[in-house]
Amino acid sequence: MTTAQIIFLVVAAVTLVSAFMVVTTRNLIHAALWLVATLFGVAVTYALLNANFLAVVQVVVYIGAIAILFIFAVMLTRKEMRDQGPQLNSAWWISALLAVLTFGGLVGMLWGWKGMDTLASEMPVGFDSVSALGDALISPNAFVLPFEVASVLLLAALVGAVYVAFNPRSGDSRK
Amino acid sequence: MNFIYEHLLLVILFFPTLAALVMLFLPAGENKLLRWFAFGASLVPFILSVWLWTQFDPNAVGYQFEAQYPWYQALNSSLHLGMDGLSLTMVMLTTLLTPIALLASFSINDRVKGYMMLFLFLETGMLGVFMAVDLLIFFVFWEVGLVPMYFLINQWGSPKGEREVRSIFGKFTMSARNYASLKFMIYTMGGSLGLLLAVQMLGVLFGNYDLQYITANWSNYSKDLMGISVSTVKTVAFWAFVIAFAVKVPLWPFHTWLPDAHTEAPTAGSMILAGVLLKLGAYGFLRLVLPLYPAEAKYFAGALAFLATAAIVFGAFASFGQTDFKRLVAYSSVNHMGFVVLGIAAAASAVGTQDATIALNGAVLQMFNHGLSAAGMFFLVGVIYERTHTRNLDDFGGLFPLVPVYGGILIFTSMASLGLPGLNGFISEFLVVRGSLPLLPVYTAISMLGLLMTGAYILKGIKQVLHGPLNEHWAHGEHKLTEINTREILVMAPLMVLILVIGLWPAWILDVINKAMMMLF
Amino acid sequence: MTTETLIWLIPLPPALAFFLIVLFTNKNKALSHSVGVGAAVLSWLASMVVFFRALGVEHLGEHPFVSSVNWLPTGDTWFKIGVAIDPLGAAVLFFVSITIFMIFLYSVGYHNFGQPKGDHDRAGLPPHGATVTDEQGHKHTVPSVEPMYSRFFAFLGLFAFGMYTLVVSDNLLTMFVGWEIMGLCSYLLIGFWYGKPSARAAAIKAFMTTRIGDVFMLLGIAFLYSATGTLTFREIFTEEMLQHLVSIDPHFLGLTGAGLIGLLLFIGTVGKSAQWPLHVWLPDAMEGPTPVSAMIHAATMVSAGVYAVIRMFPLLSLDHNTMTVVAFIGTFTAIFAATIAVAQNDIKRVLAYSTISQLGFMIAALGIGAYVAAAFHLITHAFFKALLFLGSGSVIHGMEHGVLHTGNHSVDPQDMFNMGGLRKKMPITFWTFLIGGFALSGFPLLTAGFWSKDEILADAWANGHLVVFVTLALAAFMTAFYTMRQITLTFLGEPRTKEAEHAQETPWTMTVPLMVLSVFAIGYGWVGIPENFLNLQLAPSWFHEFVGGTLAEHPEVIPFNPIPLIVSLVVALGGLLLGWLYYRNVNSAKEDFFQIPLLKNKYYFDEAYQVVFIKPVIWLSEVFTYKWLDQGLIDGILHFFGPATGGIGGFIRQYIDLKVINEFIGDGLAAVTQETGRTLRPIQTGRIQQYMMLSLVILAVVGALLYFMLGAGL
Amino acid sequence: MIPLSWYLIFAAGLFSLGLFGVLARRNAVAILLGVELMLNAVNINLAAFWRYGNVTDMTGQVFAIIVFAVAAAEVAVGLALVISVYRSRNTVVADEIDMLKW
Repeated sequence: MTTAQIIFLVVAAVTLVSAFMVVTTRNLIHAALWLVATLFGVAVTYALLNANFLAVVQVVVYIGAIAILFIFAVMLTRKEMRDQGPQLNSAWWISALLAVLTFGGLVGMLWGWKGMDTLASEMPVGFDSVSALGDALISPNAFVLPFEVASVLLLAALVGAVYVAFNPRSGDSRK
Repeated sequence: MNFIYEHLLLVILFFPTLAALVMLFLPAGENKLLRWFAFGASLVPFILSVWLWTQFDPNAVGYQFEAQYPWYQALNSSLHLGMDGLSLTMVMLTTLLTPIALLASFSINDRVKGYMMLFLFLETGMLGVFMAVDLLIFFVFWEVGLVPMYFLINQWGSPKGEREVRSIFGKFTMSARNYASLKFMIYTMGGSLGLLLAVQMLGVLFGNYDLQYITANWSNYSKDLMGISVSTVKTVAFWAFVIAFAVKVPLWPFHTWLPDAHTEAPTAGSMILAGVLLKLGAYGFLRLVLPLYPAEAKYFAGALAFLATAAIVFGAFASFGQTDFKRLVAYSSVNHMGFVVLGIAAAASAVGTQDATIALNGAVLQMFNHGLSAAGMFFLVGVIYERTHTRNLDDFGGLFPLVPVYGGILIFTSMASLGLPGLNGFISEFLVVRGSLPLLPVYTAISMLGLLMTGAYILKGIKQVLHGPLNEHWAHGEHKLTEINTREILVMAPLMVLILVIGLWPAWILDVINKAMMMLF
Repeated sequence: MTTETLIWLIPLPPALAFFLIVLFTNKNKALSHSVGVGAAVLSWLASMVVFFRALGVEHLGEHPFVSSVNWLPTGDTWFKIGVAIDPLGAAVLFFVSITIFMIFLYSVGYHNFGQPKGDHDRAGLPPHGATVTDEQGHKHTVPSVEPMYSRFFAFLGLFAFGMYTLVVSDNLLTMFVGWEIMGLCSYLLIGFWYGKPSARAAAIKAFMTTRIGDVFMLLGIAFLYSATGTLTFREIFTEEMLQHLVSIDPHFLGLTGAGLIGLLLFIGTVGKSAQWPLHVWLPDAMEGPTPVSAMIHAATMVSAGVYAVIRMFPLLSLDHNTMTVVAFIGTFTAIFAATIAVAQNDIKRVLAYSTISQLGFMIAALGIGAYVAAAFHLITHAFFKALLFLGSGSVIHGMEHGVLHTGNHSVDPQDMFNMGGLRKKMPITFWTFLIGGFALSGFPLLTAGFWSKDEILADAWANGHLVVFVTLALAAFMTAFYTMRQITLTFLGEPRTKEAEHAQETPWTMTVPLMVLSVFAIGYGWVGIPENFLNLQLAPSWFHEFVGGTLAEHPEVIPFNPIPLIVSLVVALGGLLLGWLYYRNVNSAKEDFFQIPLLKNKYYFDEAYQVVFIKPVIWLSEVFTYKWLDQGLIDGILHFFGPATGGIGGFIRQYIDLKVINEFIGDGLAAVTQETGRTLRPIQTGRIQQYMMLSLVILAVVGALLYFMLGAGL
Repeated sequence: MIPLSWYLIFAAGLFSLGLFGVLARRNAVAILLGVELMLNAVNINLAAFWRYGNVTDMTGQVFAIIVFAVAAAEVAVGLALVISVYRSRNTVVADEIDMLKW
């Protein structure tokens, strides 16, 4: 067992446990914090995969922005949520069953796939994945258009979010 | 002028419609304007058809003034118009009676615009039937004529009166004019269902609806149709035609719509109904039944003659049994039109002989004559109805001293209707009897009973209205009966002149008819 | 002007007069009668010219005046109408024109021209008299002028037109035209006082009864026309045409074609000439003004019937059976009507039945083949019967004077038992009436009636028709008897009522026609004295020679035989004598032995016809045809269709549309959907997680299915 | 060396946990947390396939970047909705936000 394997297993175990905590913790703040942990785990996984840029973005965007956003949201809606009954609905066992089934199904499908045991090839010498990614994102021959579309989507989502969350009753500033 | 001459039939046919459409834009309240406009407009086709008469060559074979306009090309049906001596006579009658009827309608004050427009539409419908040389067009105009008449009866008919309808399902009452108009409409349409089917069959068979083409080919068509022997098909189609026309004529026992429709229709409506619409049926016999089904017509001539004789005899009896003046006159139409069909039946039994030609001459002339005298009679009934608001013969009595001029005109017209020699009805009845006697002696002899009863009911009418002790109710005060006025005399004048002229010197019209009949059969 | 043109013109003046009066001059009485009488004069003049020109033609029978024009196109040929004057036509024209002229003239006086307007007179009723105040201030009631004076002349004009047309026609059709026009005019004139229900009924009766005959006649004409292709007399009465007619077999009662046609035409005459059994209209026709009665009964209409049969004699004589029928009808009518006449009290009704009886003589004469005798009696009868009618009119007029004078309107001025002694009051009327009456009775040697009646009897005897001979002789006896009864009751003796005392002679316009006609009532007989009368070898009878020339075969002169002469002398004189002897002592109807109910009521023919024909016809019309057949059966069937269609529609709606389509298919589908929806609704919790779960479950199931079912093939 | 299957199974596990969270949590915010987990699981897969495929082809990473953007957008709108619903209905319990039903 190589070091990388051990690291991976540890990170994966931590991540899955954190994820489990995310979906089961009663306290939402805790859940959000557990999410942060999960996201860290994923970031490490990215690093293990030599996707350095993704790992960084994961930390910056997910943990820095999204997770914080969740915590804000939890706090904004908190007063009702505090210790009010079960955090899982009555049909949680169906959900669990479905989750297990999904997992089983996915694994089952993967099982017979011959590419399962592929090993990663060595990174080519002098290959810089970050700059290659940058090239790909803004190259007219590659993904500039989806990239720009994604940015427009993001903008639209922001505007939409502002509009949806805006409270007309307290929004005196509009007048 | 040249354009009019080249499209003379089209102009005559659609001028009334055009005028009616123009009327749409005239102010609705101006009754005087509307009346005169409609009257003037109806004079135009009359003048044109007089011109047509002068231009018509009775010796020429086939249709004259033929004109063909595209209409329904997918079916090979075209607006094909034409004129021979038979249609000419009928067109003349129509264009003559329409202005007269419009003049007679000047006393209508209710929704004058609609009334006049309907009348003009009606004229187009009637003319179309007489001019059509295309089966489908014939049928279209045949049905078109119904609609205005329906509304005229339904809307402008006698406002009073309820009709109790008894049937095996129990009885109920409805307004008399509603009953009459419905009966008229549904009966005629029901009758023409078979006609439509038969026309369509011919259309499918020959791929077009041209009357001349179909006439030339149908009578000796001998292939089986749809697995049914051609003689069966022809027999069924023959009766489909006959029933459609028999309802319109009306032949006994399809006649009961007529007294109701006549009685309830407005005066001018009755005039046109009796004067022209009934002729459509007889015209159908002459134009379609005899040429298309010579063999069947010959075979069933006896049956037709039986119905005609029944119409003559029962029509006369029923007329005699009436207490309603208008109904009496209405039944007289059944009686008179019976002679037309008798002549046609006789002719059918021996097409081409001199007897047949004479019978046909009589039948066609009888159509024309009945148009004149029946229109006159209905108008005269209308005149007195307008003044007294009753048609019950028992309510009159001894009116002659109050209305001597009216009385004179009534007697004159009645005598024409009775078939007094020297007036027009006699000529045609004599010709029919003369033509039918050698061919259908028994039926002709029986129909003489109808001729006898004609006298009885005509005299009954005169007796109850004019003669006898004066009914003082009409002599004084607000009910005082007023004499026929100048307009009404003007309505009667052309009819009376024609009645007398044809009675004394029928050759001018009979010559045209005679030649047409010789060529047609 | 050629004679033919003149013949064409003869009927026109009266027709023009009719139109002129109706259209223009009807307001002016003087102008109207001037037009009317003027037209009669013109026609009379023209007729006279034609008559005398006809006299001048040798063998007029073979070369009559003829002229024709095309009238009706009939296929390739034309039906021609035209005029013709042959000897028979000329002879008839002669008496027709004179009597018409006289009747026109008479009408002026009869309708009180020049008298004031009546106080309460009203169109449609006879004038009731007017009150005038003379210079001394006395009030008198005088006759008033007829309110419809102008109209009367118009009708007379039309009537005359009809008669002239009939006489001058060269064919049956125009003859029929004139015949029917007269029928109309008789209707109008009998119903002239249409305000009286009795007059109205009589008019209709006259028209309808004659129309029965006319209808048969029309059938006969049509038959004849189709059999021969022509209606012109001269073309029909050719040898081959007549043979052709005989050879036709119409399969009817074993008659030949000629026989059937003849019979049909004869039925027309039966109606028109009031022969039994269609005689009923004629007595009732007395409701009309008296000139009308004269016109109808003497000059024109009834004569027309006989004239038609005489015209058709060549055709009729072809079939023995027809001739027998004709002879029987004529003979029977002659005796039958004579018996009724004996019991009538109305002065005009007696004459009416006498007319029927005399017409029976003529018909009987024809039936036994006595062509000339029939024609002769027709003409003499026309003269003396017109005279008698006009005379009776004069009597009535005089009596009306009396009635107006006394003011007692309950007295019937026509009842002979109210008269008596008028001889002194109305001398001209008396003498002329006497002449007429004697002529009717056949007063020997002097009067026209004797010669004509004698000729009929002689013919009957000579041809061996003994039954006819005896019956006619009996009828002649009764004729003389009732004529004398009439004269006695009316003129002789003393006045039986005050009204009769105040009767007055009538004005000249009425008496002049009487005098003129009485001349002919005597003189016309002399033109027909048989050449072998009493075996005296006189000049040949002009009438026999002239009129007999009409026929292709000149009728033979019958040999003289004293028996018919003696018989006719006995019956005429005996009847007159007995009548005078009996009735000079009778002063009221109760004393009259002959007031037998059966005769007085005309053998109850009217009542019988009422029950046998009229009532059933009315029932047939009102109840059977209209109520049962039309309204019941035919409309019943129609009304079956209406509600039946409604019923079918209702059924379809009730049980198919509503139940099957709406409830089962329409509502059913909806219900199923709704129920399914309702059932499935709980799924729609609105809870997004459950939706998702569901979709996942389904995905899982579908995936599993795909996997296990298709997986095998993968 | 780590075989591809490890990453894939790891991602599948993460995805299933996210799915459970989405399906079973009552709190709307918590559901969104579950969605984040699922998105991360997808991203892991994308990155793994990039690494174990042709490294020079950057498609996998680009997709992951775009998923980041979408995730960010989703969270922004989602949370905005949650807040909006919370304001109007005073709850963020998914079961109670059932206006979508018939």
